[in-house]
Amino acid sequence: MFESDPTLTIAVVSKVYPMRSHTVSAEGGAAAVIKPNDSLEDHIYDTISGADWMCDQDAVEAFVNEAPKEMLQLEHWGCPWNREEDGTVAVRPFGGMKIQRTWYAADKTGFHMLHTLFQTSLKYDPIERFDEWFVTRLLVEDGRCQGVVAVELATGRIQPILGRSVILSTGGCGKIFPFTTNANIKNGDGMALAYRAGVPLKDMEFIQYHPTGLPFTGILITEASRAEGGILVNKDGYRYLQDYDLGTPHPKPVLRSMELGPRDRLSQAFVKEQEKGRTLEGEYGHYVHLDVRHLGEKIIDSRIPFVRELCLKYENIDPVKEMIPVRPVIHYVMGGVHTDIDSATPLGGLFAAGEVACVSINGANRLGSNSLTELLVFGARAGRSAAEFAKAHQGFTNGIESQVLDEENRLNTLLNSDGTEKVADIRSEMHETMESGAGIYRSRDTLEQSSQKIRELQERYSRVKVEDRSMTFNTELTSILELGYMLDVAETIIQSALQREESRGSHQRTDFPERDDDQFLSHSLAYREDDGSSRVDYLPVKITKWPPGERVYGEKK
Amino acid sequence: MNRNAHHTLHHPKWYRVQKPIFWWVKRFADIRFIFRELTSLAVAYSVILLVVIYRALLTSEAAYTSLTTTLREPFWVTINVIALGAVLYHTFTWFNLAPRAIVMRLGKWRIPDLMIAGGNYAAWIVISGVIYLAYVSG
Amino acid sequence: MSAKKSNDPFFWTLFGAGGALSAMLIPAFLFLFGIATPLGWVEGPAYESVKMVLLHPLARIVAFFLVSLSLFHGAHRFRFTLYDGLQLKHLFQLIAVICYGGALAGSIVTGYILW
Amino acid sequence: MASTITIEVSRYRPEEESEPVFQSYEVPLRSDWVILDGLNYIKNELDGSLSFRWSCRMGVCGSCGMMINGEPVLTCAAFLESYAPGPIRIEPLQHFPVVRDLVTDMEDFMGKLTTVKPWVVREEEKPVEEGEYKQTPEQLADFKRYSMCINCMLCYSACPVYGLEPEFTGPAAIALAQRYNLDSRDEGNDDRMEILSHDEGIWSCTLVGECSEVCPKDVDPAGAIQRYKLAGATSWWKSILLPWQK
Ligand SMILES: Cc1cc2nc3c(=O)[nH]c(=O)nc-3n(C[C@H](O)[C@H](O)[C@H](O)COP(=O)(O)OP(=O)(O)OC[C@H]3O[C@@H](n4cnc5c(N)ncnc54)[C@H](O)[C@@H]3O)c2cc1C
Ligand code: SF4
Ligand code: F3S
Ligand code: FES
Repeated sequence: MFESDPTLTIAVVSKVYPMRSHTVSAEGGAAAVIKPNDSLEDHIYDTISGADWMCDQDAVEAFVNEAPKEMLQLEHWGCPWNREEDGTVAVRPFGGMKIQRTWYAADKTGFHMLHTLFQTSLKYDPIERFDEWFVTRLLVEDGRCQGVVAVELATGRIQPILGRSVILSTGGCGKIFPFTTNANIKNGDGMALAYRAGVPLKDMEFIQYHPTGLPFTGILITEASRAEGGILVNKDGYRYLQDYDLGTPHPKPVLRSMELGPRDRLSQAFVKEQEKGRTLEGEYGHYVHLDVRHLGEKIIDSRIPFVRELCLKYENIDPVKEMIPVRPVIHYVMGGVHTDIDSATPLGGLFAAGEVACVSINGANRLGSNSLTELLVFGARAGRSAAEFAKAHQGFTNGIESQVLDEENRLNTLLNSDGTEKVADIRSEMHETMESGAGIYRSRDTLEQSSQKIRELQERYSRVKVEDRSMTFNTELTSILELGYMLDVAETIIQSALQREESRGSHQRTDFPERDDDQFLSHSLAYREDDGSSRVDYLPVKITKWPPGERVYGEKK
Repeated sequence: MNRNAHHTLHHPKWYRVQKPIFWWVKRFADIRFIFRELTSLAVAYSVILLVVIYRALLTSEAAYTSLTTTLREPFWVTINVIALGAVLYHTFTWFNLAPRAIVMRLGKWRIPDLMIAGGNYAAWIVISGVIYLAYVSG
Repeated sequence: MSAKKSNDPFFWTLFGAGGALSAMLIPAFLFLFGIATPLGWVEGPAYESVKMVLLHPLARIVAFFLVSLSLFHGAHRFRFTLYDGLQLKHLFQLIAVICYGGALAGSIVTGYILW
Repeated sequence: MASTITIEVSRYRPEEESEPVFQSYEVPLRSDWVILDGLNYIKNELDGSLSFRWSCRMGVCGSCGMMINGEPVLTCAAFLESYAPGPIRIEPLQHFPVVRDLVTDMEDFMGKLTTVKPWVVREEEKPVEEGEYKQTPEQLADFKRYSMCINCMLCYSACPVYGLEPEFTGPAAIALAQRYNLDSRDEGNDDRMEILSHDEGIWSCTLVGECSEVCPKDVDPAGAIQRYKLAGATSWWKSILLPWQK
């Protein structure tokens, strides 16, 4: 993401080797306007309405305008995009998008994007990598962020990595929930780091459920399977989405209709179906069926081969012959570290981009295939802003050393403490309470219960048990630190959700079922209080040209 | 490369294992590999036999007849059976691997690997047949 | 890494050509001369006719290439078998000289016998 | 959860041991559990001090490769059941230095990856404003297979040549070089040939073929290397026979 200026050096710190990052799992594709039948205006409108008007429209405009350029840049770097016969880049339809504009590399888009980017980065000498270094703290002095403290996993060495500006791109926090498509590394680290440094987290109540995850593992069955013509049926074989204002069934997929409606609406429809007793029940809870059999082996193998591979290898099902059991799973967090349109956080020298950040373009519900593009556009913006900041601020302040010592002490104390609470227990109780309290549908009651539970878990966390005292690749230490991050982020989710007394996009309150633009067309900002709780503030949403309207899908559009 | 982590490169604490000399007896796949490599000896033996036949042929009829008599001894027949087994194994592995290296096209169409291997086998059968007929019909 | 220009492409080409040629021709030859005839499954042709066929100039050329390339094939493979199977990499120059030298010598002798 | 299965895990704690030892654990044998689920069960319930890498649990991040009963395998893609009744022996990927328990040192591989120049090399960069480089589906198909590598390094563990000769560039890195060579947008063929056509490059490979056997993504590094050798030999002969060309 960093086009280089020879006077700069860049350190890339990651707790896993960069090509293991979770972007590698993204399947479906990345949206950007490139075809003559498409227009920037349309992409902007789809994004804004998809977000239920919760996004900042200036940010969306910037995003859509710059998307094609960044995607082409990746093409020039070698990303193996699927092609049309004439050699131009091919696009496919995607949920919530009116026009086909999603670039794809089979159903391993994120994998190819990440590997292309990583391999290209090897070319640039000024990029120094700190692979498998785990960041535990931001160094803030003199009102600006001047680096991080990190543990080198292989040796246990604790060391500051100084930088005149710092970009967070640590991804989401799906692991706070039990069923998630997210990888083991998505624990909201960056969000918690910023939050602890006084930076607010924005719109944390908006968590996206993806309607089609495999029950036990949460492995994602990409939206592309529906874009290619897969259908969702309940236990009676009935395409139930037609009962929820999402259009009427057609044999061929219709954009912005039925199975290609937005994710929040599809996941909500699932819960309603379950309440009506029309879902199937298995060992891991309720599910419905995704049927792609009618597409035939050939289409399945050429357009969504990875879906077949995943079903066969990880679930023992062949989608050519059988229906795939699916249920909604936690997929993406729309909220994140509060940044402006140039990816800058309120804290000087600290920038954020990617899923960890909230600019915001995703509002109350992200459209599929906007996230990968967001990484490119705002990653580039963050890079430029950070470079400028670094040039304007020379040198480091003195207080940093004592902070580093502080952090070293904290970690060493933790490593040698004699606690009693098992990490796995606290974690699974957190999972439970988050799902029951802050799931697809929420209410004051459930949220308040969860809020209490999280407090209790916070307290128990301070007595966590450490079995592994080794300095060498201590993965227990990292999971403890990650659990701490997750508990902080969980708190912000619950408090933000509690305060937003309306229903919008992915945030659905049973006690406040209507959208309330008068009171809540604003972003929530969760600040950390000294006692560990969150204080929630609001910031009006930026509306430029597109006044809030009703979200309609199906024929009515 | 991760220049900052040089101190971890070849860290003294990391545990390393040296492959034992007879590493290949532990896994069937490895034994199979070593056997494939050893077919090279059978190939060399076979062509040496061919040269020996040539020499006898060029020396005199008596030399040739005495060679054919020697070849009838059980010892040599056994050797040749073993060699033939090895050479056949060589032939099969060779044909199966050939398409890996060679990509052939007809216009836009890439010839599938199986067909390339199949083509090899077909040619092999034809050539062997011709040799056989030439030999039998004298 | 020492980016020494390798002469492996040369030996690999000989190895490949020998491998293909021997895979095609040797099984039939070995079966007929080494097994079928000695066991009396087929009647070997008379001395004169063998001579006629095998001494045909074309046959001699084929035979020469078959022998020489196969020897190089064998030498190349055997050399790596010694490296890998017995971990004799430290003797690599000696082994290479012996293997390829043997193949070269064999080829010369063959040429001498054939013509 | 009626039955269980025994897992014997290789433990190496450099602060305490000078060489690895095996430790046995009993884990539930469930039909939908993969080996990785078994390891996580151990870590969460039985022994928090066991170290291993994993992330995606869907066979795409490449971090969970280990030796299972002597074979290199992605542990998130291997069902416990297929090893019943056990015991299952789990060791770190062979041919790499062991850092701790099931964690190996990857720096050698990462270094090799960089040496093969895995990026698009062009004499002249076309400005982004001029749009994409055209590439037909057939041209894409030419290299697609070699672009599927997840850097799991199972192939290095399976390749005896790499085990004997750590200098060998190895299967995945060469396949990656080939991925860019065959990309119609790339012009770095000659550069990479220069880098790889030495003794430790393609010529070390004796076509054992095990790399392709164990590859979970069907990349076929053995084939990539073979094709590379053919190209290498051709260009070598060209430079001998037609030295004036170049
Ligand atoms: C299964 C799945 C499919 C998806 N499909 C699509 C799709 O088709 N289209 C789309 O647009 N979006 C998709 N998404 C969403 C999209 O992939 C993610 O939002 C995006 O990849 C996030 O990228 P990122 O760079 O922000 O974070 P990541 O790729 O997760 O990278 C985070 C990085 O931060 C590092 N890190 C984290 N914490 C620390 C720490 N404490 N110290 C050091 N390093 C740290 C990690 O090591 C990692 O390298 C999908 C998501 C999932 C889960
Ligand atoms: S080539 Fe296959 S086995 Fe080797 S690293 Fe790549 S994916 Fe893994
Ligand atoms: S296993 Fe090794 S020797 Fe070659 S074919 Fe594969 S790299
Ligand atoms: S955990 Fe990612 S490949 Fe197995």
